[in-house]
Amino acid sequence: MQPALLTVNNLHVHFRTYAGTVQALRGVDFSLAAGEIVGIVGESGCGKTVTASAIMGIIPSPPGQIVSGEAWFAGRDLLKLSEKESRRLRGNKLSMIFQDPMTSLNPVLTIGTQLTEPFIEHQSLSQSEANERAAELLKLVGIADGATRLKQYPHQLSGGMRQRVMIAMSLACNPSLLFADEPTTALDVTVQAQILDLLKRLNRELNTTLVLITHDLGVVASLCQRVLVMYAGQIVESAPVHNLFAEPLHPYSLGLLQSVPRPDFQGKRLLAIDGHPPDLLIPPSGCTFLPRCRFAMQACLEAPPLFDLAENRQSRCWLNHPDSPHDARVALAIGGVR
Amino acid sequence: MNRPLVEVHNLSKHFVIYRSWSGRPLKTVQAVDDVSFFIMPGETLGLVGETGCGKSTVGRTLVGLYEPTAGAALLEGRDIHATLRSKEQSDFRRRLQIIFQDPYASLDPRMTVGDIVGEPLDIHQLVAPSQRRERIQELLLQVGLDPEHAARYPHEFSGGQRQRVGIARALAAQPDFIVCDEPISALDVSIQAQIINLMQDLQQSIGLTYLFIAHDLSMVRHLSHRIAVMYLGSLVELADSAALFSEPQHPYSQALLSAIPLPDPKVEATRERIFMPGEVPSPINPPSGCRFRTRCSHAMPICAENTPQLLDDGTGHHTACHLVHPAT
Amino acid sequence: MFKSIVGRILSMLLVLWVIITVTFVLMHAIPGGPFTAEKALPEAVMKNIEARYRLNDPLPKQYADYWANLLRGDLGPSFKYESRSVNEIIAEGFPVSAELGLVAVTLSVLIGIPAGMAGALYQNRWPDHLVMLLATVGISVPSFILATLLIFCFALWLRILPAAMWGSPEYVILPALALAGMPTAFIARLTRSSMLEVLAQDYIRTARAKGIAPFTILWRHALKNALLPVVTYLGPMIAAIFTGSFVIESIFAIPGLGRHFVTSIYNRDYTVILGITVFYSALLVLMNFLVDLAYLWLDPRIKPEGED
Amino acid sequence: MDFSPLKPTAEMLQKQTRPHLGFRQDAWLRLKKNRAALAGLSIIVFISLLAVFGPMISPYSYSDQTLANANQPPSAAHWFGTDNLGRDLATRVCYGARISLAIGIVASLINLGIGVLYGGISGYFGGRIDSVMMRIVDILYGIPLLLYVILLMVVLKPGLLNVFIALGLVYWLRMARIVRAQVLGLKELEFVLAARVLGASPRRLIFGHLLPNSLGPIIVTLTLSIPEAIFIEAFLSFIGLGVSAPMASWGVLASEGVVTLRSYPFQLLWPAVAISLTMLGFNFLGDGLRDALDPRMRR
Amino acid sequence: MSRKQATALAVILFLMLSALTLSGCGSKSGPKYLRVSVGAEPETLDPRKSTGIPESTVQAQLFEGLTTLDATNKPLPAMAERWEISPDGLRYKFFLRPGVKWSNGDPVTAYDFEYSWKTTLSPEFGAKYSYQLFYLKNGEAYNKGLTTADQVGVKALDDRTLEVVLEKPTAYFLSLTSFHTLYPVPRRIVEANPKWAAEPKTLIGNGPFKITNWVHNSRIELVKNDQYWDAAKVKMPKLDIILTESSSTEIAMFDNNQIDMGENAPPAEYPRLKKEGRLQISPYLGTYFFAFNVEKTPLDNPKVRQALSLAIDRQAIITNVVKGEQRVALAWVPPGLVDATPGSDFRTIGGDYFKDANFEIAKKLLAEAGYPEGKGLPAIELIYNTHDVHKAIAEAVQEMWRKTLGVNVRLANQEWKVFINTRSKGAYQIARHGWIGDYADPMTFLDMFETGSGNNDSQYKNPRYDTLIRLAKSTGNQEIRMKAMHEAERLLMDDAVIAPLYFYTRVTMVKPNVKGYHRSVLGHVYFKEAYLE
Repeated sequence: MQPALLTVNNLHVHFRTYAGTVQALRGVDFSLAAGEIVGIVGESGCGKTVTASAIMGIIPSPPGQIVSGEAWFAGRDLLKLSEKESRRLRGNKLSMIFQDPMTSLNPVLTIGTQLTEPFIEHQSLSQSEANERAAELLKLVGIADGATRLKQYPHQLSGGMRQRVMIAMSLACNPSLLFADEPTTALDVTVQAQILDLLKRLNRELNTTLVLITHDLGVVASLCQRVLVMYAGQIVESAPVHNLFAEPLHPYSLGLLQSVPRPDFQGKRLLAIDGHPPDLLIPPSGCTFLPRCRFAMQACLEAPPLFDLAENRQSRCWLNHPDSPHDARVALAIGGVR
Repeated sequence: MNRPLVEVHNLSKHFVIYRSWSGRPLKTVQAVDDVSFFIMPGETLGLVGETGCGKSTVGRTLVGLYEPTAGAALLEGRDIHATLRSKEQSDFRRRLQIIFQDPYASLDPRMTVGDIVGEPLDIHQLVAPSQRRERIQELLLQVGLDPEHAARYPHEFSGGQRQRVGIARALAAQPDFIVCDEPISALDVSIQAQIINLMQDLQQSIGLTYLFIAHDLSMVRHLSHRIAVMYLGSLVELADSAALFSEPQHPYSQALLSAIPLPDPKVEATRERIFMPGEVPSPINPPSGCRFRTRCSHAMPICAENTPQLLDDGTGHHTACHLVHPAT
Repeated sequence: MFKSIVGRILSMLLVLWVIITVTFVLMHAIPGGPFTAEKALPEAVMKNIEARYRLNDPLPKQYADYWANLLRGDLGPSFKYESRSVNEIIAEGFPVSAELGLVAVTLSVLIGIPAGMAGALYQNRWPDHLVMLLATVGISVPSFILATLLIFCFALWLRILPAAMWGSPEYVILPALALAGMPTAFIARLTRSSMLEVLAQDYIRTARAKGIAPFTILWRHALKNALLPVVTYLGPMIAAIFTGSFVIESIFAIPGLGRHFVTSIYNRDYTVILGITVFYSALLVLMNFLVDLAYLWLDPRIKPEGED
Repeated sequence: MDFSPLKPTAEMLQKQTRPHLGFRQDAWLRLKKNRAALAGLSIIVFISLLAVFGPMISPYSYSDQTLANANQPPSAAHWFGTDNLGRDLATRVCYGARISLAIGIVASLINLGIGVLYGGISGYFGGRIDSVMMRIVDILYGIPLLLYVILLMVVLKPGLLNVFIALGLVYWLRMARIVRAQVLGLKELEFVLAARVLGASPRRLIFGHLLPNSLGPIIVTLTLSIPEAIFIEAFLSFIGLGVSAPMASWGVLASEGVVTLRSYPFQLLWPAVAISLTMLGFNFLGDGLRDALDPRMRR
Repeated sequence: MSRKQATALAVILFLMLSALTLSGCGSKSGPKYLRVSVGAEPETLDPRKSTGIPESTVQAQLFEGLTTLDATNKPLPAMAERWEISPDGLRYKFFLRPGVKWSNGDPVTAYDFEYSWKTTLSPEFGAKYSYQLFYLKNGEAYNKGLTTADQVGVKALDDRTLEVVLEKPTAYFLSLTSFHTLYPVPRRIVEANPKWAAEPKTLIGNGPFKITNWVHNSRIELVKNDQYWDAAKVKMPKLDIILTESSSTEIAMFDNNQIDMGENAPPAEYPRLKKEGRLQISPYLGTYFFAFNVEKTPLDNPKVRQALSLAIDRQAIITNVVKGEQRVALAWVPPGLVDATPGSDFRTIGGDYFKDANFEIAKKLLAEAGYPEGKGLPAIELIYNTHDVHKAIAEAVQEMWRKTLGVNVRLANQEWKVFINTRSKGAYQIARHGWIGDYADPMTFLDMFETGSGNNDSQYKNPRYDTLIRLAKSTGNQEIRMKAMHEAERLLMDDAVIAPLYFYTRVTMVKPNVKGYHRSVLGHVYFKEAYLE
């Protein structure tokens, strides 16, 4: 295994709202290897985007606040950098693309202006040099007539085209780490397929580590090598993609897999996860998934640790405790059929 | 099977986006053009297609939010729009309901959930005032919400719960037919399953008929009996759900289906996608003939001249394509 | 584009026609005429004067004559000011009011927008509170009190500026400040709130993710978007300020157009009443039209109607 | 470790949702956290109390003159000093509060009653009705206010009622425009469409859905309009349409004070302070209310 | 970034501050010429057409009539070197001073006067003050279109001789020739350009100053007219006339040394200005009064009117409200008018008709009228036009009536022209009023209450009064005239048609170094001999 590109330890992020403090991230640990594609899945509000934003250093503050944690990247703790140092990395070595390319591009500035900004900001290129580079970038993401596109405004482009522009923008300075926050959610399936292909190709060609944030398991299956499952501000399972789909070790992962209709399930009832995620304003003391869990045990009233299991796998569930009378694999397999 | 509950005959809906100062239309968007289909009682018809293909316009026209430009929509043989315009519309109106996509925008933020669900009761005077409260609680229970929460406001609920409120509101009107306008696309995966299950349960218990509009094909497939595929305002294919997925006939349907990522890494690793060049043309100036021809890899000269009709291949599988049904 | 302009001009002319007609009726309905004076004129004298100004014609004829002249661009003679025409009065007064207005609007934009931006940037911290407090005070203090205080402070106490009159640049400062007070406060509030809205947008997050410096974000990414509501407010405000303020022009003895808005009615100077009403309405329409043009420039998403 | 099964209870689910607060409770909670809004509210309450009880407590009436005591600076006998006819300014300012606040209240009612309704109808129906209604607003904007006012003055006897009528004629135009813009934006939202599909009447749509959701801008416009109304009243009574002397509103007191500013600055100071404080109060409260009632802030 | 922004803000602030300090140029000592504020923008500077005080003040510097009034209101020779009056008082012959010139160098001729007067009277010309020339034979008839211009009693016999024939003997005609309506205009210029008076270039006069610039609504600049016959006496090189209708603006400019003299200081500032020695108070031919509408109950009862009039403490109002050292008015005609014998004063001879603040009698009269302590009195309304002084007086009087008589009077202010309209239609009960004399004779006051007079707002109808006025108007005999007028005034006062409050004074704020100007009781200021010390 390659040395880690990014290592995140014990990341806690809070948001202060009028109603109280929302504990958005409650101890997130993971690491990324160079060149891999990692998926982060989970429901909205589980902390996927906050994790990426915290590493990028763009948590809006106030109300957001990084309470504790480390994020080691190229020998430096990203969370301890000054705003200026952090800014030098953003859009440069670290970059991020967002869900809705319509709202994420500034409607009143031309594509060219927005696309050349990283070059001018981080590489001190002149406008004309930057324009040239921008046109090249557009070609890289599959937009042929770069020169004309640069003069256009976002609304003059189609949704897929806009997301390509976003991707081009994020790749401008050859980042070693790219967060893609639900990059295809706002797009139609046919366009989504093209964008996913593009991301895959770019990962291969540029060896950029890609963190794909999504709630669509199909997208994860088609693109990622490894998956982090998040729930209520924590990572509850981490596994290579094949293992997760074949053999989830956390009841929540199982639930996610089962709530998606599969061809072989046709006509049957979906196995939905009952209830809804907890309010992080008052996170429950025990396992956060307990109220919705089909396998709840007395032990779950205490918060489970992240169990390190074989084959590079982790799960935050008491079922994985060595003393647990139920082997998690067996239990989940049986429970899943039930 | 007897007669269809809903029939749509050659429905067109054009929006005028710019008029001259005298009111003459100068520019129109052909959102829906010459669409025909029917839905049997207790059936779910899935309507799929990409953004801007006109599927929502069809749904909204069916519940009377839009007046059709041409053609007609019938409920039990009665022209929906003519009836809604007439005096005795009140009861008729209640029979057609809609559930919207955005659970945040579809509930009035300044009304309690109880009042939202109670609104149809008030409008149509469906229950005596003394029973209003009871009925609201019953409806909330029916959609899986805590009846005690009737006094709360929508913002206190999660997206899935709100969508349940939206369903309860539609149910309160005791409808026969519900247009589900992308009801799950704004929800999380685990919640989507809850809502789909709820909708299925309701269909079985009270015999509802759905027009299920979505762009998520796997959910549509799961829920629908038959599926209609729309492209740029026209229906290109309509078939049983299994038939459509196993043997899509229209090139567009084929491309669409191949694009869905499946939640199975093994399958995904080996799948080939059908590439569709170009972009969806503007509905202001749609292409002549077959509207898909500009992106179709099988396009022929005839496609530009003749508009293919939606024809049955004898098994109930309808396709509008010159490849499948060579022009006679 | 062309057709929409025609449509707008037609509806504007209709509005103008009704305004003129109603104003015409109202001003003849109120008691007193241009020649009503403390010392009553003998009847014969009054008759001669009315004949001279054709005020003895039946009202419908006067109305028709007014329109005939108006369409030729002639707003008629003033009844109050002998041998001066309304065209002259506007031609003399408007440049003065417009000059003062220009300074005031510039001041309010130059102060209001940065202040509002500062408020948004430091939301809920002391610069924000300071800006909002000043802005609220600015909206609360009416111009006549502000003007009086300014005169008191700078002219009578510090003695560094003239108390009134018009002429060289130093005469502009106090009235411009008094005139700018309220719009400055309003612009600051408007900028702050629209800036806050813009700063919460996704594309600002994108810009931050690109590592763009905050000042650049504010200047390049946020300002243009945040200016839309300010521009909407500026249109009618410029029309109002450029045609002069009665209060400010009276207090500072400025020979602008603004004082005519009120004095012409006191004087029952019929043609002046109608003339400046027409002028103001036309200017208002023009300004609103310019606002639309500014929108085209500020927001590329807005296309001139009917264009692809 | 106890690995025996546990049935998740209703309380566990309950515990996961925040305590329920009613709409008003919630708004009040957030208003209470807004110090500026609370300050604003306190100012308004304080001034209202002064308006109601001030004249009762004062040993003087608003019209009692002692010509020999004219233009006295503030003293123990006259806290705010006296005016040009030797009347107690403190009493007159308190009494003026009654008139000015009444004007403010009536102006709000007019804004709510006419402006909100007009804008709501215009925005809801749209199309030609909207064009015609908005052209009427343009026309009313264009006709000089002074002409109406003088005509009113001739037709009616002086008094507060006339001010109300004058305000009623034109004082809702801005509100109408703002509400119209709001309604135009809101009426395409899904909850409004849903109500239409349910068969809600235009009346129910406008009053039940569209207007309640325009509350934020309505409140802001309202708080800005109250101070303006107070000054319009001063202008109107200057022309002769307000309350008749010796009663005086704040606006009247202020315009009298401006004339004597050089020699007796305190005569302008008190009404100006009263007006500015009230406006500050209304503005702060209005901003706070808008935030507290904004449904977007509640997600 | 916050530094960049802070810098930007600092620059803006610096620019503003430097703009403020650089422009700080309020000169401490004024220039070497007089800057005087006269009031609002003149409606016109054509003397034939104007009516108001600001207009006539400017015209008094630009033009000169046949005569001019001295400080005691005696007509002195001006354009006319001398004159002859026929014994019946109907025919006047004026001999123009030799060599008098217009400011463009043209000679002033008798033809100019004839032209000026006749155009003023012509119906087409529509001059408001044409009635000031109705004293001329056929003047009124010509104005009514009943006769031609030739029939009017004015004729230039040659360049230097003007013959005037009057309709009736008019004792004050000579002083009338000093009035602006009777000024000459330069015929040659006027005939060539009907808008001659609108442009400084064509506005040619014959007075001590000539106009060089007129910024409408702002200022009029006059310089010494070298062509003026008495130019030797003119010391001021330039007059800067400031136009503003706001008294607070005027006092601010005065205090800020932007003007040397102003006509409209606010009364609140009088005590301070007086203490500073910068206040000048001179007599002014006018009376401030309340007009009772004698046709409206309860004011149709003379005792009510008398009671109300007596219950006013005029001195208190003068001391505390108007503050301009006005004289308590206990009669109608103000002082300053010559009675039958030269040097005597009409007012002194007429005396006071009642006592100021006579509360006891007032109460008694009201009780006699049937309203003891004000009980049973129908509602009374006092109207005044919008002005702070009128308002203060009305409030003070209202309070006096309430305290003394127990009468509750409602106050209502009205916009000026509405007010004039209400008052002249008689649609009121009590109205504030003020009357300024047009010419230096009691008649300018007394004929106001003739039955049917356009200014008889009180609707007073008394045949005896009318007879006395007619008598006074038809004779040149000063003895008879004065006697009739004294008697008329007594009738008026006994009937308490009006409640006179005070006789006006002209209050001017003026720097102590301004000397040499003089002012007639009619309100005109003459800067001919003014100078700065």
